[in-house]
Amino acid sequence: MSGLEIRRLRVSFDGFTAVDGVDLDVRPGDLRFLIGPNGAGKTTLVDAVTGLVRAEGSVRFGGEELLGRSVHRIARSGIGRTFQTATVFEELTVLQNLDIAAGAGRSLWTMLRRRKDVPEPVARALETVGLTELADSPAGTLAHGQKQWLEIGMLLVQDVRLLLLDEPVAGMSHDERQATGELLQRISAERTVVVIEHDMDFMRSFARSVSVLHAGKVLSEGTVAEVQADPKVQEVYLGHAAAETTADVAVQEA
Amino acid sequence: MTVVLGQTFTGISIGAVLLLIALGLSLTFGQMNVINMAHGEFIMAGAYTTYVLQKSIASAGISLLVALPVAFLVSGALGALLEWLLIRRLYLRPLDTLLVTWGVSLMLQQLARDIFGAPNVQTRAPDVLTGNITLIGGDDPLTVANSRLFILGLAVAAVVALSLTLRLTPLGRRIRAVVQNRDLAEVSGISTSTVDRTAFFIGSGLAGVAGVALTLVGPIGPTMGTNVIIDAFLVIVVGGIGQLKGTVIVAFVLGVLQSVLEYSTTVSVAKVLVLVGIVAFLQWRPQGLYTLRTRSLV
Amino acid sequence: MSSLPHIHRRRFLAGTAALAAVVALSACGAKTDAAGSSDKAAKIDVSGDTVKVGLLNSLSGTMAISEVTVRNSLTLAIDEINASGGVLGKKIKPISEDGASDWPTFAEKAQKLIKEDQVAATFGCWTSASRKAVKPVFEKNKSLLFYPVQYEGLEQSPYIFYTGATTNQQIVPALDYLKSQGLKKLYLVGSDYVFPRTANKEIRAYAKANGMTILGEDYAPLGSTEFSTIANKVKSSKADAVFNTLNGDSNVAFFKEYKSAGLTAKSMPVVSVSIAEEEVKSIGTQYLDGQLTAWNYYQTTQGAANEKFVKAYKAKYGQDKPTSDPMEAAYVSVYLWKAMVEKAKSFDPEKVKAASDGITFDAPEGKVTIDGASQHIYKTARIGKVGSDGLIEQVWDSGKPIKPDPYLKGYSWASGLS
Amino acid sequence: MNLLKGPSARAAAGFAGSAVVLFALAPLVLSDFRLGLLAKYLCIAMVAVGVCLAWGRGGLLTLGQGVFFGLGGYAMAMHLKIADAGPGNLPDFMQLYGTATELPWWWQPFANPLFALAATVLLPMAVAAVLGSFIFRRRVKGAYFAILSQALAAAFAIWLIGQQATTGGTNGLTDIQGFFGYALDDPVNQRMVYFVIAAALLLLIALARQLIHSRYGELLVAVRDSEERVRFLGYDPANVKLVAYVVAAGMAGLAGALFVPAVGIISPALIGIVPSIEFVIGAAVGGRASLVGAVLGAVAVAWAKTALSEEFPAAWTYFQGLLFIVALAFLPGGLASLAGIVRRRRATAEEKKAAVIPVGEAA
Repeated sequence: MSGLEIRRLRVSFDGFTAVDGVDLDVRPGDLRFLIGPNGAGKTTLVDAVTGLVRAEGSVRFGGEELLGRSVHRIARSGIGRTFQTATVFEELTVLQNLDIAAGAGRSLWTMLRRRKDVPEPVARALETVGLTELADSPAGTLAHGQKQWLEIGMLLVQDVRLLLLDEPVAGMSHDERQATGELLQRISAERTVVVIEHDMDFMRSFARSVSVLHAGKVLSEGTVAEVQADPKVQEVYLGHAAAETTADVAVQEA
Repeated sequence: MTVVLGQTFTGISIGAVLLLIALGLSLTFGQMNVINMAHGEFIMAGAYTTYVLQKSIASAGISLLVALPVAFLVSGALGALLEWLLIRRLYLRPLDTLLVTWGVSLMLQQLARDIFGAPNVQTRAPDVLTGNITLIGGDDPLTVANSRLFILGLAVAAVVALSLTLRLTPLGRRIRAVVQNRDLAEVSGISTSTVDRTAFFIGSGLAGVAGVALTLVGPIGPTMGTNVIIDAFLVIVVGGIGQLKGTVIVAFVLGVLQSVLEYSTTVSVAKVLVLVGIVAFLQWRPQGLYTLRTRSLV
Repeated sequence: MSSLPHIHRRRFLAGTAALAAVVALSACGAKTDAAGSSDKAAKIDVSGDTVKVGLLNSLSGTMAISEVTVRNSLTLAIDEINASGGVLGKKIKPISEDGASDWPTFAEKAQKLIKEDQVAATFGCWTSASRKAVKPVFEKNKSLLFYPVQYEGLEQSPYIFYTGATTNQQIVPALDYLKSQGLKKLYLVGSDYVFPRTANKEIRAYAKANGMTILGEDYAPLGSTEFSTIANKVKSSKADAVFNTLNGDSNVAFFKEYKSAGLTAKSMPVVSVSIAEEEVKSIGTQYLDGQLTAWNYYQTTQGAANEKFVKAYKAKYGQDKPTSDPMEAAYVSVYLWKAMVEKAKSFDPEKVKAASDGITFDAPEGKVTIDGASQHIYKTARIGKVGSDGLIEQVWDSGKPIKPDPYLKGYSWASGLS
Repeated sequence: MNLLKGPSARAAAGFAGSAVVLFALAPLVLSDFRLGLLAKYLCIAMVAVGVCLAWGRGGLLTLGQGVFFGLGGYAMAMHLKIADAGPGNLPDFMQLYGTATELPWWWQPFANPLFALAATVLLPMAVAAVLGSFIFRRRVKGAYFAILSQALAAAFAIWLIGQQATTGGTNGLTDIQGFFGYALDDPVNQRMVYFVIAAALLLLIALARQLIHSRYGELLVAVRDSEERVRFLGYDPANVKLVAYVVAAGMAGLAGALFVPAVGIISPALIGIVPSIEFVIGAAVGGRASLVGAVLGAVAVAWAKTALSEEFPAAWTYFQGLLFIVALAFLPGGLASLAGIVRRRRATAEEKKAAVIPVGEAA
């Protein structure tokens, strides 16, 4: 298992600095939560790690430098992510979605033939995320929570060693959250997981460690209890509640 | 030396025409991301408006001046109508919009043919606009056509008017708000459909103005729009979406490039070279000269 | 479809392939080297009291501008002939087809007229490209085409009658005229297609032999409407005159630019070979006043036959509609066909061809005669000047009809051309 | 496995049915002239198969298929013109308009029939591969790609027209007499050409069907719907799109090559912006994502063009315009989606979803 090591990470868009010199270490097998108000730079951080936005500094995973590589190469080195709004291939079936996720390394010959049966890892992932029944339904017809599970399933068959999940339980019912949290705990037994989340209850129940981001910087880091006790965190969360929307818009416009 | 200067001026004047025909697109395509292939036919409508007005207004000068606002309204109305009938259903499907509006353009061309006849029609230019002024006298004088100066002036005026409208008026602010964040604009109480239609009205109206200007330099017929539409789109593509300054710079650069290449090679070769050059340029800057960066995924 | 029983796909695919192979093998027809492989003339439908002819013009697309006027005068001629009793006692029934300004479509429609409609003859085509596209169709089916437009010469199909001018009836006389006026330094401007390129080659050869100089030669793509650079080049060349073989829309843009550059018919006249009365109307006399054209016919051409033609045309299509050279040539072509058929007493293309030599017609442009050997017609060349009323006044003519010489065999300077 | 049985049985039946129609029924009921027209329509349908793959499946609205059609057509026509002229002679148009006394160097390889045949498919594919690898790698996509491909079609047509001495200019290459030794004016040989075209079309459909139902086909749809997402799964979407683009180009090239003996002409009029758009419209009307829809749509639109323009030339333009509007604005899945919509309505009268292009229903 490998860990994530971020040093002096900076991302700016047209003069607006979204991530401003972040240092972050996630140990192998950790289940790390990234929290912080809207516009704190959480998603941008994940974007930078996965190659979606250009960044300065250094991001190493398992000792390999990721910055400067293209998105699909980073993905191939074992890093997967999900998105705030669940992004699955709506017109393909659940099975097809998973099969594609499992197949980045396939040979041209395999690609040009039909799928004869359900590959082992795909069957396992279907079981794990509880979508076996729905394997042949178009992903577009799934409920919101099911789509998010499908995304996690896709990361599983992709066999990533680092999962970066952006608000995986948004819009889920309490039971679904519980199930998702337990799933994440199981996954993190053999992989490294980073979760961006707003839901504090969810974080308290499942986080092994927490980093708080604010205005592009790491404000606080530690266990749930440590972070909650940090006066800087309390100030940010209470003092900035009103400013959240505007900050979000600023990022959108940048 | 005269040749170099002369070709530069020629290039600028070609650029002015390009700018004028592309300006409306910079709003409808550049800001709203709608690929309206019928834009060329809105230019045509502007030109035919001039022709119709000249039947009732004897003075070529006055009719031309009257034609400018009337053509703006005529083409603008056509644009708003098109937006209401078809385009508003297609905002999420830009490629389909391209083909649908191509169909509209075919129908408008045939309509023009049925109303005005297949042959080109003529308009009279005011005498002052058929002359030229001499910049450098002598054996090989450098002259600039008055019609081209008029078009240049018109293009500059239209750019200034459009950018002031976008920057300073409440309408302009609303347009920019919708372009940048449609959902947010909607929840902030802006009627996005009204804004869309108004923007389309203005963009198409500008095509009508360009049509009036084109009567001074080119033919007025059913196919006049198709002759210019691809060039106009290329200006926007190279200039970059959502940026007026990209459109302006690229129109003039392409104009000068075209004129210099035409002079040193042939018109056909120049056209091919410019097109190939554009493809090469987009390798270097796939989003065009200027871009609005957004955080959206796609 | 879905109710069919399950079929093994591979076997059926193999079956299809086998079927295709068998069909292909059994279907081997004539080889190219087998001479006279297809001596099958197309059938002509002469049953009943009508005879069908094809009218093949572009009614849509970019060429519709010009070709619709040709279609009008073809229809006029047919109506006149039908009103006076038809041909060999049969009324002419025109079958209309649209070439849509697209050469492969012309070929397709020509086939349809010959094979499906079984027409006795076809009238039409405008551009050289469309003629080149249909030429093999008419030759293979041994059916007749009447082509009414001036063209670049260098062609003599046994199944085409050319009623427009070939180069020695239009371009060569125009050059003679320029030479006689002392205009010896020329600039050549043309659209980028066969006619201008071939014409300019001939002009260069003529100039070389006649002590004239060509200062420049420029082509614009068909439909091009940006002429400022070409106008600049022409202007700084200080030529005596411009020889203009531009086509269609380009002329409008060219003359607007020409005038804006300060060039006039006085300072540097332009001789155009594709601007007739209809084009003058769409460009505007404001830009064309005093410029020269070279044709075989103008609306103002003197003579009773023309008065009748102009009157009949305007009565049918409107007083504001001018008549022009290609329209006249089209009108004449129908009458010539009628005369040939009547002389042959048959609609059979081979007999009609055999009867063609020496047939004359009192045309609006004056008397025309068919040269049976070349299947072109004798035509009088005329240079005209655009007047402020939009009509073209003749300023010079060749005096008598010129014998057609599509390959310019009678001109020593042209020996290296083809 | 069971899932595949239903559709593939239907597909096999469809193939058998169309083979019967194309090889037995059509030659029986159609006159030579109409059969010749059908051959032409089938060539257009071959382009539509590629369009279905690239646009319907891959989301690449290629408005430049005329370029590839033209490359294939010119490659074939160049060989046939050389063969017609006979050894040592120049093709007729070069004698008329050219100054050269021998074949230009880039014509010479086409004297070899095998080279020419290979070039009809490989040349367009090579050009597409070069263009595509630049364009897709730089992530030029969507409308940009469409406009760019249009500009390329325009540039290619202008270039061809400008090279009159060696390409025949606007006229193109006309008056083609023979097809590998067989005289084309013989109706029997014309029929043979028709059979070759029909067989080629069925072959291309089978090929495209295999691609669409392969894992690659699923991936292509994924790229169409969310290119970025695919990238995060470790694929390079540029390569995925490139394959579809290159295959579509090869299909258009083959179509162009077979168009030449069927119609006897290839010219810039078949290459520019307008014909390139017309190649797409048939697929759009029939259903861009459905092979059957695209092919039938292409044939139907081409047929309608002939039929309507024979009767009412002006009406054709209106009708064509209307066809674009109705098919794309109101029926984005084309006519093929009607069947799907009906089937789905019957199956489940639940949620009213926006009409999506059905994926599982190709061929």
